[in-house]
Amino acid sequence: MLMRDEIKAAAEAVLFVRGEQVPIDELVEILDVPLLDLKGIMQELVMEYNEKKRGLQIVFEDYTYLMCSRAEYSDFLARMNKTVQRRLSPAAMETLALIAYQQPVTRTEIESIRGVKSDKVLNHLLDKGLICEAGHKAVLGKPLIYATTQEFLRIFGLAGLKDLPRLEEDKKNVRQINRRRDND
Amino acid sequence: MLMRDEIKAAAEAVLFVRGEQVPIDELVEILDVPLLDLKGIMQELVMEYNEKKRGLQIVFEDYTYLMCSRAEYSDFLARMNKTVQRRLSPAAMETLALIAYQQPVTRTEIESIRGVKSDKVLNHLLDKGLICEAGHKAVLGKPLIYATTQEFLRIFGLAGLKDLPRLEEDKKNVRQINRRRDND
Amino acid sequence: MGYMVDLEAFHGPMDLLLYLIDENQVDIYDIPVALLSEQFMAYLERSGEYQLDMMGDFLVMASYLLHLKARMLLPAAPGLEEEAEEDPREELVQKLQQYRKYKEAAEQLVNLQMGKTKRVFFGNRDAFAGENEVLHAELRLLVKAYQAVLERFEEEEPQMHIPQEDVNVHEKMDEILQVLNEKEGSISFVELFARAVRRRELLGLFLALLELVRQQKVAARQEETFGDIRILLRVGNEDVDEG
Repeated sequence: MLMRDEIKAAAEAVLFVRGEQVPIDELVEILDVPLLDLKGIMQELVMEYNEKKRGLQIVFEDYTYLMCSRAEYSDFLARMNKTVQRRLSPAAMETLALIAYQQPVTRTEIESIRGVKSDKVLNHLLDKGLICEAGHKAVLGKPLIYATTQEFLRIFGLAGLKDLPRLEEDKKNVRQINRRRDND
Repeated sequence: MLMRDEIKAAAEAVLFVRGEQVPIDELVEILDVPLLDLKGIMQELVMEYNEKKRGLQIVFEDYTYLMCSRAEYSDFLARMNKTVQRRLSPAAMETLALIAYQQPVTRTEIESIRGVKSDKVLNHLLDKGLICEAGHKAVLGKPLIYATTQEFLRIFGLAGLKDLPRLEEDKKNVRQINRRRDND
Repeated sequence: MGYMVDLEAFHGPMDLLLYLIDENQVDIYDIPVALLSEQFMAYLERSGEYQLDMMGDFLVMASYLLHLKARMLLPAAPGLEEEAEEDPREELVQKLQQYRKYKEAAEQLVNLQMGKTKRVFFGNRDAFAGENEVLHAELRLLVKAYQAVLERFEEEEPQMHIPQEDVNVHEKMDEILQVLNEKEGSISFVELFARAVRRRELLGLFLALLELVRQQKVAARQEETFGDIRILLRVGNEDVDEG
């Protein structure tokens, strides 16, 4: 069994690493401390953070604990000009690549090549402004067609779509895909 | 101008939100405090964290500050994190270890130690953001050199490169070879 | 010993060599080169399907071992007995130890990753990424993703499998001599083996090369350990000059 101070320290570490709201039940499980004991200990910890006017605080709400920065220091945080680099998920990258090379393309076409449902990943790419809806295909059902945007060209450093690197096997594959599409 | 305690609190907030190593120059800019003053204040802050045996610590290395969990609590955190860990292939791990300990290092140097072509595995590590190209070696042909990234430190739980586990020195081995030869 | 060996289990020739040293319980400072090179070759011959591009690395090591074996058989030059004679195996021992060091380091890193040894954890930076985020966009990754999805798509198509016929070593010997004549008597090891499409063919080509070296019809020169090897056509007893 851990000492009171150790439990506090371990709870700090857990909340720090998670950086999101952690339900009290989960904390009970991770730290292996009975619920009632933990509640009391966490109350003390929250108060310690508040008394010392630290840069961080622990907020208890809806049976969850959240470690976050204190509102007083939000100005500094806004001043951080350092940008965070985000990577696209493999699924998003793959879908984006398909659209880039095969545009304009419908969702059904994308899904038939990827072999998986792609509505969520398409919405994600739309939100990021990397693709846009570019009208409707003139076939039964008039499905939406997707294309890449200026933003896409900008972040990948392309002057235009014709600057996309050509693949050796590209032509053959496109033919194959078209064939498959016709068969569907 | 901020009070000493306010500067500490603001620095805490910044390090917390960034969740990675923050160069001291950047901290000077964000907090608008002269470098020498900031160094002293941060030294105090680091000590305060250490004295109280908290769950978090601030580590100063290579002119950067990093807020991270304390190693004592790694058991709780490892248990919690289990589901998100992805394993690298043995070949990738071996190459990554080589780069970590020998950096900066060229592809030819890596291949001469591993005895196998390593371009694919290097690309894989680059894609994962675990290594980066860190300039060119000043020798004939100016080959690219590779180094590990912040992401590497994050994934393997190191506050800095000096925390890499100690390896058995090969000096001892060389001595052994010489001794043996003399005996023959 | 009719079982197939999974060469894929070894991430390179050094790894296989270390395995053989452990398996035979021999001293790394006194490697029985003849025995190990024999076993090493046996592994290559018995191995199942293997990535072609890595097979080349195994063959480079095999040829190095054979070269080492030959040097060990040479009698010590007379008159040099007073000087401490260099053990031809020394370089290999050092390389193996260096390699083993990083192999062990890799295990330690895995322990750190899994939290089996004490480690720190960074904060969750994903929780706070706000307006300041930029997408890490690299054209190379986009192209790679496209190639990967197309490959996956192609795999679903039924594919023809061409049955493999066995490879004749004598044919391969003729082939090497012919290539050497076309290339004015000199070709790099890597270039020569890049011609082979299948694993069996690679091995046949390698055995053919060994036989040609034995018959002194060609010579193999290696500038540095584990470096590329140049195959040279021998005319009479003279090496063809490079360049």
